[in-house]
Amino acid sequence: MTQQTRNRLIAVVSLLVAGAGLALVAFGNIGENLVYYWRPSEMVAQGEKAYGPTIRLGGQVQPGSIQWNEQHTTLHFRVMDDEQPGAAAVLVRTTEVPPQMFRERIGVVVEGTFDKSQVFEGSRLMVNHSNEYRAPKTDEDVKKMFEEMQKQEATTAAARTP
Amino acid sequence: MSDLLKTVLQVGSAVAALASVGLGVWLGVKWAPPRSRVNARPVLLGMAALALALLVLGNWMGLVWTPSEREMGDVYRIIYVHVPAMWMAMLALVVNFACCVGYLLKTSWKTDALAEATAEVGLLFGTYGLVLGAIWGKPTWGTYWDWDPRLTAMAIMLVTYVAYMALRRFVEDPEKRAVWSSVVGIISFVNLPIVWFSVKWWRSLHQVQSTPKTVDPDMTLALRVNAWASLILLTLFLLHRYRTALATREAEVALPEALPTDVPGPNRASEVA
Amino acid sequence: MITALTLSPLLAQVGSGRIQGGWEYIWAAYIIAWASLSLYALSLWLRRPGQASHDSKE
Amino acid sequence: MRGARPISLLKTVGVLLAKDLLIEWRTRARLNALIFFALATLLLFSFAVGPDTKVLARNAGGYLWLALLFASVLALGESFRVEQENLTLDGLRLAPADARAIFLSKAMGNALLLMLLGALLIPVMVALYGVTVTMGLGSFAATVTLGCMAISAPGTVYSAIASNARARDVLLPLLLFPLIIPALLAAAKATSLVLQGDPMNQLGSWYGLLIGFNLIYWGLGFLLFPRVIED
Repeated sequence: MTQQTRNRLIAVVSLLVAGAGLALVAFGNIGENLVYYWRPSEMVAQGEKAYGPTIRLGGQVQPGSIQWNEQHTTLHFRVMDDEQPGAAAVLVRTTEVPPQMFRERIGVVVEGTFDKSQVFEGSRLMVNHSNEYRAPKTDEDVKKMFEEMQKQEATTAAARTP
Repeated sequence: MSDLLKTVLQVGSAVAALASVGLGVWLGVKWAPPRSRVNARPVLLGMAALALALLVLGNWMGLVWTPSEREMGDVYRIIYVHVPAMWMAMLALVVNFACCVGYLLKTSWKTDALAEATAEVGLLFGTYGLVLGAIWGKPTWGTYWDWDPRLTAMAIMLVTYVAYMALRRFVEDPEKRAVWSSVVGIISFVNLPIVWFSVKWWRSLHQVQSTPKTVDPDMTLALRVNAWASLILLTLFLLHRYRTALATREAEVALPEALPTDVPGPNRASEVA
Repeated sequence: MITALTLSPLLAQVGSGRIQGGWEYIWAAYIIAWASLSLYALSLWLRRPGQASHDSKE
Repeated sequence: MRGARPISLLKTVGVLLAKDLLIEWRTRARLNALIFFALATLLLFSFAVGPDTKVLARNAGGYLWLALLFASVLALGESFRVEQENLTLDGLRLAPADARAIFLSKAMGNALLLMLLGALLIPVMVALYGVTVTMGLGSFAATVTLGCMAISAPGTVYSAIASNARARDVLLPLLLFPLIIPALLAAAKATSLVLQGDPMNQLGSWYGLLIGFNLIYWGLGFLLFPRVIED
């Protein structure tokens, strides 16, 4: 083996080592565990160990679980793993005003703390958007929807301003 | 807008952009050396006009012509500037990586100049793309910034390329600068695949990449027109920056007192000319 | 920007799941994009291979 | 290298590493200064944060790694300055020592130095910040080893570059800090988990991340370093 082939071999091997590193970061199941947010089932499964530290909880908003108290601007809702019946869900309480996209079934990430009372105190509420971009059904629908909303806005605003 | 017109728009903008890239490469070879005899002015002005026209058209389509989105309402229109910017940044940095590897394999001032150009232009697109993303994040996610994997990786990558540009400023000897910045460029590039795939590998706030399947056809068309316009702009920027870098290099190598004495200056100069 | 007046209609719609308005964000984004591109183009023009250094050599 | 029978790479690394460690041992004053600097950094954090021991204990991992990072900039900068003062780097290259052997020995030397520093800082941190250690010494050792190696591999490449450039004291942190943020983050998180317990079994994943970064940086550094110090 000449010096040059040996050098090339060493170069290839070191590249492979670097590639292996990247592959490990990519596919080493790191993402499974070292997560940006916990799903409700994962958090609940931790039991008492999840009480206390600030964590992010991510999932979907359970349909029919949104309770919005306008006077105290407190929001209660349940975050569930997925749409399957019987999926784990956690009750979240927050005084944050949610982003406008907040609705049933939307993906959310809540930052906050969990404790014995099994209520997740959210200090920050973020909404996740999917990679789908769709136009509303028809333009007419949108117009009607907007008009209705504006009417509603006007009445609520009028009611609130003394 | 009729289907025929849409097809024309789609194909036309793509052809215009790809032809511009071709023209840009050709100009890069013929016109970029500063003393070249090629009069590039008409071609350049034509490309600039085309880019501007496509950009205005694309922005008009994005702001006016396309319908609002089901959930995001009008705010989603930021996609037409955010996404092309990020694509162009990635593209420029990939070219930068190729140049860095190329320079280490075969020394050439042209590769070095192109590496300098791509890093700077990539940084430009990446930075304003990141700012646009943050602006988009406020109404949709409810926050300008969060340390999710995508955003974090992107921010880190941009800072590494800022460091790359700083390194280029701090080293006077052009040969050492070229070699070292190639090394740094290669190491910095490790972040790029991580940025791109972070949304697939890890849970994040940022959604995964959209495909034409997940985006309505009209929106896809508008996005494409914007992207092709950005591609022409990218080509123009790279071309000009490359020309500047090459001229600087030439001036540096032509002045022997600017160099350490042990570097063979003359044959370098002849290689460039 | 977010005063009680603008906030109250917002509060009424919690759960609507649709963003309304927000044109200020869009304008900001488009202006920043155009400004970055044109400022960079300007800087490229200012840095163009200089006539000054070129002439001095010839 | 040309013609001469190639000396085994590992052997060269061993010789060079022994040389570097010997220099380090003989100039203990510098080592002491480094240790003192890192300790002072730890102390400064506790002053900056104030007397709130809870905050200190919670962020202890982060502070430890910041102190190590700042110290590493000094150590890395020194590691090539030593060679430059007496032009030994040129001598080594003429020896002929494989440039890759120089990289391995320097990176290992720096990693060892940082690990030593880490070993000294940890008891001080435990005492100073009043943290309780939930997990064993083994996890501590693994964290410090992986983290220091992740700093030292790119650090060695970049300090070789920076030591020859203008404004080298600015350039090294500028190049190094952004690059090793992920490694630093992983190391700091892992340390926090070692200190406070690991409720979600994340430690292994942080180690995985650190190992991945180590492989990338050591591989690339090994590959590219010869081009950095060539003339």
